[in-house]
Amino acid sequence: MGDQNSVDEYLSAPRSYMETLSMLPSLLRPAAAQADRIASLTAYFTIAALLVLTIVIGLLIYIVVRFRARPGDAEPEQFTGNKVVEGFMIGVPTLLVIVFMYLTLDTMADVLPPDSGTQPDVVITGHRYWWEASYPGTKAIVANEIHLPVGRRLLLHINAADVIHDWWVPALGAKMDAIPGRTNHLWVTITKPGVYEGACSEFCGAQHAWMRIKVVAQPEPEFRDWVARKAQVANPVLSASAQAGAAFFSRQPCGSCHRIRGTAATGAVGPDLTHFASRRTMLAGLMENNPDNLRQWLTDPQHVKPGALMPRFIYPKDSINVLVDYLSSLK
Amino acid sequence: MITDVELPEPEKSLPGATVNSDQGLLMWISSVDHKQIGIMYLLMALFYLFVGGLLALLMRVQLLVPNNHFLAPDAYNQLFTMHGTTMIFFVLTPAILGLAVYLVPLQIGANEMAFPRLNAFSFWISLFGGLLLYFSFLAGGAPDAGWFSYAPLNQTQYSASPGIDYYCIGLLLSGIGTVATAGNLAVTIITLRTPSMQYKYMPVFVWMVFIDSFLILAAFPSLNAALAMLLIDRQLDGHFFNTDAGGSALLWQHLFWLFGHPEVYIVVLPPFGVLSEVFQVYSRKPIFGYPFVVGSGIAISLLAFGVWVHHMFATGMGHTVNSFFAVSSMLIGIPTGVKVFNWLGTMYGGSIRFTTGMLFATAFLVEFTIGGLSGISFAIVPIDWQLTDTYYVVAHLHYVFLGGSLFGLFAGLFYWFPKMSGRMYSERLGNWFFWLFVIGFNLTFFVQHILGIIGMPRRVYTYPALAGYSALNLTSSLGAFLMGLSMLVFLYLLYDALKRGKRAGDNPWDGYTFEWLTSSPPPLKNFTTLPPVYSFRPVHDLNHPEIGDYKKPDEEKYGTKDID
Amino acid sequence: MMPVMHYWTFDLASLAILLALGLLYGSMAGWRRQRGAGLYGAGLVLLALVQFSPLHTLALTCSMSAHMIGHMLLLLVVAPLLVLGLPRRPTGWSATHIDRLSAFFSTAPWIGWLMGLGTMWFWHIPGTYRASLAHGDTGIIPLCTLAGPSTDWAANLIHLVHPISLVMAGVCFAWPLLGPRPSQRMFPLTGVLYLFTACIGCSLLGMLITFAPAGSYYPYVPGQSYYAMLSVLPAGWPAEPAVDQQMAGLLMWVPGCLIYLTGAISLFIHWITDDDEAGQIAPVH
Amino acid sequence: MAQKTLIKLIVGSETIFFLALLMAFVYFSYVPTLNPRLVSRLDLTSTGLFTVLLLSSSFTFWRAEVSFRRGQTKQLRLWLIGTVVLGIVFLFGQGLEYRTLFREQLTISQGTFTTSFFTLTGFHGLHVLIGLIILSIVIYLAFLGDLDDPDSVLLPSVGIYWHFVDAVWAVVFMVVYVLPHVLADSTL
Repeated sequence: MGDQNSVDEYLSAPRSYMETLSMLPSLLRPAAAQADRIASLTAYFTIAALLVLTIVIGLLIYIVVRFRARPGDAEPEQFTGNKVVEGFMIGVPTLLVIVFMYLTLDTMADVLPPDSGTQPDVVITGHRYWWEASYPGTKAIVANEIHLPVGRRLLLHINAADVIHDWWVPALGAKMDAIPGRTNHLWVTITKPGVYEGACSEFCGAQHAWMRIKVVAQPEPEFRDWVARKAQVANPVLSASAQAGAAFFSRQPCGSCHRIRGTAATGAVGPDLTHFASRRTMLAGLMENNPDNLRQWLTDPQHVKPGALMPRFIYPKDSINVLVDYLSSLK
Repeated sequence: MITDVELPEPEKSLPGATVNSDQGLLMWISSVDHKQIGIMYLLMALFYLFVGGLLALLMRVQLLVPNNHFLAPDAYNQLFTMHGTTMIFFVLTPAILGLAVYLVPLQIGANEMAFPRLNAFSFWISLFGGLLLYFSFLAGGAPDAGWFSYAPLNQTQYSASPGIDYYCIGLLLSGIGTVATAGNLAVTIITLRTPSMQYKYMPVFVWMVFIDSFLILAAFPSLNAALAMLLIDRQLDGHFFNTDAGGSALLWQHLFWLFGHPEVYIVVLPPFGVLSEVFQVYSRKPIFGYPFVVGSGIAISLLAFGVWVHHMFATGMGHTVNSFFAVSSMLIGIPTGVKVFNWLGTMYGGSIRFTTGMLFATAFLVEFTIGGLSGISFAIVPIDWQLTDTYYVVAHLHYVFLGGSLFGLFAGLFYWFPKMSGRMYSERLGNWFFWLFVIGFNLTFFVQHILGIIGMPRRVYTYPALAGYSALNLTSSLGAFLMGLSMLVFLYLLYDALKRGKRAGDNPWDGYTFEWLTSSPPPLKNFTTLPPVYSFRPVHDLNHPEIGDYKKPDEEKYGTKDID
Repeated sequence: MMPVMHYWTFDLASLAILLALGLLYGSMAGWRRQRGAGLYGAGLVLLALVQFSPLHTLALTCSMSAHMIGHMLLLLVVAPLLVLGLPRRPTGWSATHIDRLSAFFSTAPWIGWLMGLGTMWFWHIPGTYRASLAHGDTGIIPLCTLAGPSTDWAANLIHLVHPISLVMAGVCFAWPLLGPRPSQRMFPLTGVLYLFTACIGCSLLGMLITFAPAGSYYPYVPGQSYYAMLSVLPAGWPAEPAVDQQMAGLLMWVPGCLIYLTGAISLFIHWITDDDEAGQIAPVH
Repeated sequence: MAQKTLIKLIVGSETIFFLALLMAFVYFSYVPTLNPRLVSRLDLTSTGLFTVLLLSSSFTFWRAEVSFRRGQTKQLRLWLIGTVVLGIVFLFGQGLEYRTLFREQLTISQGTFTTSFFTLTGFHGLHVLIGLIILSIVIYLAFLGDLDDPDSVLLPSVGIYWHFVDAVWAVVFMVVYVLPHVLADSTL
């Protein structure tokens, strides 16, 4: 359980307010080579922009103070232009534009080179309203909490299952639209282990707000370990009540939308539940993954996350309890 | 001295001349007079401004604290969609058309628009388009896919309520009205200028409206085509944008932004013209670099059609496409920057009177510069990749639409208020309104830049309690309430001015253009005689013959004299 | 200097065109140097560069973007320069022709517009486009080059017609705007519209090329290295066919449009600051 | 004067509208590969015939304008009626074509090709219909004798619109009916 511990430790360590701020999903806290490049370009741009803004405001203040109308003012001198000023007026912005054109083209080429055509490391699919990640070459399929290895250049393929979504983890660099009918790609070289927040940032419907992303970046061995475990089928030791839950799950239509590898449930509409209990949050970041929340969700999904695709099934309380026990044991 | 020339009578009598003020409301409803229609356009814009503002306040209440349950998600989604659609199509567009329809005939020395009935038709169809759009609230749900309604979310299988159908029809109707008014304005400017007014003597505002008309004529068809296709998709089961049946999600984006980006300039160019008038008159100096101001307007409008792809940098179109559009988008920064410095140059060396109109114009310079600069960050593709579709965009577009367009419109509204109503407004109330509005505006939107940078996507009905999110959103909401409050002051100001304002003379600001020659408010027939035009500020020539641009050769009128 | 810069080709046909244009100017100007001769000369130099420089070889053998740059230079830069540089006081025989042409284009400027746009579109029909390139089966650029003999009569004709037609079309396009008879020129604001609509027409073509299926416009023979040129190209050149085609389309779409736009703006600025019109200064009493 | 300018502006605006529809059609039919199966269902010959008729209505209208300028009322009416008849025949032809396609289950919801085909040709047909209505009014006025002022801009203004509608069809016909065959035949 090495990875779980290291991430948990990271999350629960005491932190000062400033450190909490540093955990914000901000483009100014890059944790990947690509994000780094963008952050420094952003810094250059901000400096230039602030400079221009200062000049404009400075001039404006000077003019406002100096040329305020005073009683008895005659008509001021009626000049209409000045070739030197006009030359500067066009020249200086043009110069700035040329500099930033160069920087833009340079950074673009670094951040997002074309798809190399090799097998992607991760395939990410946006669904309403959750993220699916599969790891080609392995059988691992996970939802919303996506683990990635640190220190190597990864190729991400980004798809959508229904409408347009957008993959955005600010600390890892560029965002990329997930568009139905086409495959986009991203390159990511994560430099620091940690947990990085992100969110869908193309409006995709009712629950666009709760389509958050958690990327857990781990050192390569831990990551390998994790993938290996996620690739296995669920084979938990079940308590009696959990066994009843499993039976209930297979009797009900759950399996037509959800998949639990190793059982008869093979649906691909909703999130894969094979290792459901190992996720820290549920419903794409909406709430902590614990039995109470799960019970609430199963009782009335449309109350917990209105607009989500999970229909409300009217089940007796007992059945929901055993279902919760079953799902909670799917580590 | 300059001698007046008789203004030729129109061949046929002015339509609507038989309706008189005794007929009350009927006089307005049946009117084909450009001034009345202009005012109705402005009132429509004001009405929808309050409606759209109310929607925004509801949204800000929902975002006051994290994980709020004040509004259900689908309600919130309808609100922001309606807010955006309303503000762009039913506030800014009618407001600029209203000002243009009111002022263009006055400024070019005409007594009417070229097609007065068409003018009335355009106004009413726009108004009904808006009402139809709002009817969707009663008909099963307002549109909920955002003001640009991306495919395939706009398809029936993802948005089953009839809201988007109403969106299509409402925008098509008002779009027809907008195109017709644009054509009308262009023809008016081409054919009805007082005989001695050459193009190069047109006031900058008229120039901007002229350019704007062509921009509208060229940009709206693309939206209309997209909306027609969307209606066919939704009503006749077509497959233009239905990705499940082979349609293209990107086709919608191309068509929409081919309209959508020029639309930004459509609603910002006439305010540029307004500001050029306001800066001149309140600084008591002619505009600095007239050819540059007008020329950069033309440049902006032509460039407008070559940059729309920058709204799509994150759709994965590849470097070749992205690079070219990055470059063309950055180029727009040049003519825009030129304008800002032209206005500074106009103020420089002047004798500036800080009326409420001038205060808005001055604040505009700062706000619009911020909006323009944050706009450039979207032309820089890698920064766009981080910041597009976040609150940074929300901040940017509000600095452009509000800080740019609306501030300009407010400046114009205060500048021309005495002309339109015949009354002076209270400068004290005007000052209150200005400061409350400006502070509220900056509180609301400046912090949203930061929210975007720290990872908050736009169009979320709620957000997790991450560090910083709560405080910044709270600030933003408080700012919004302050703006709401200031709008009440504005209402009171209008009431106060109409009720108690002292009579305005014909030319209270010592204005430069023809509208200040006629009485305040102007009579049904604007002018009977007009002086000939020898420069771009004929009334200044008339009132200040000792300065007299008319005596100068062109190179001095336009500041293009070579420096020795 | 990059080795590719050594790939200059001189062909007799282009040389003849240049010579003819030069002689034409001489005879029109009465063998005197008139105002604008510099512009005319610049046009000729640029034309020579397009026809002789490595750009030409690249364009014919491996790069669609280079081809596109050539098109744009000929149509939108060389031709307007030639028109602008025409002598203001043409001699005998040419004066009447210039007058006639000016009168013609002032009554029917749309013909100039159609010529400009039509020719541009014509050369981008995949079939005609391919015909204007080098031919893989013969292995040489089919022109009466100094480097080798011609083998294909029809191909030669196309190679002759291609640049001439572009320059001619550009001249027709520019004439209503910049013709040598200022009084016969189009009203500048109409000129802005003329250029804007042309820009839309050009953008459409650019878009089509950009988004056309990769390969529609890429008939270069892969791996065929004329004059062993491929070996001296910098790494990454020529770009992948798909990228190259996109780049060519975008060159026409964006910078192409910017040329029209620059024209429109300078037309406007010149007009507004031009003192030629009568009645601008009021009679001072 | 003003009317003609307005019509020109509206026609310019409409051009962009049709360009948008045309680009959509081109996108769905030519990218990534032409779909010859569907294009081959279109009847090039009969549509070509109707195209010739529509385009000749531009000629008849031009004759009507000439008669109008010369004050030949009778010819004016005849040429105008001729124009309307040609327009109606064209619409009839379009109706026939639609009926054939519908019988083959090629409806607007069959696929992206049909969606964009029917939208493009349908909007053009709508413009023809609007033109016919306007022309009918003009004929009515002609018979009332209201078209006797040779300086009136009514007829030239309607003419701009009618020629525009024909020009649009010429382009649509080339892109939808002719070009696919040319491309399919070429070795490309």
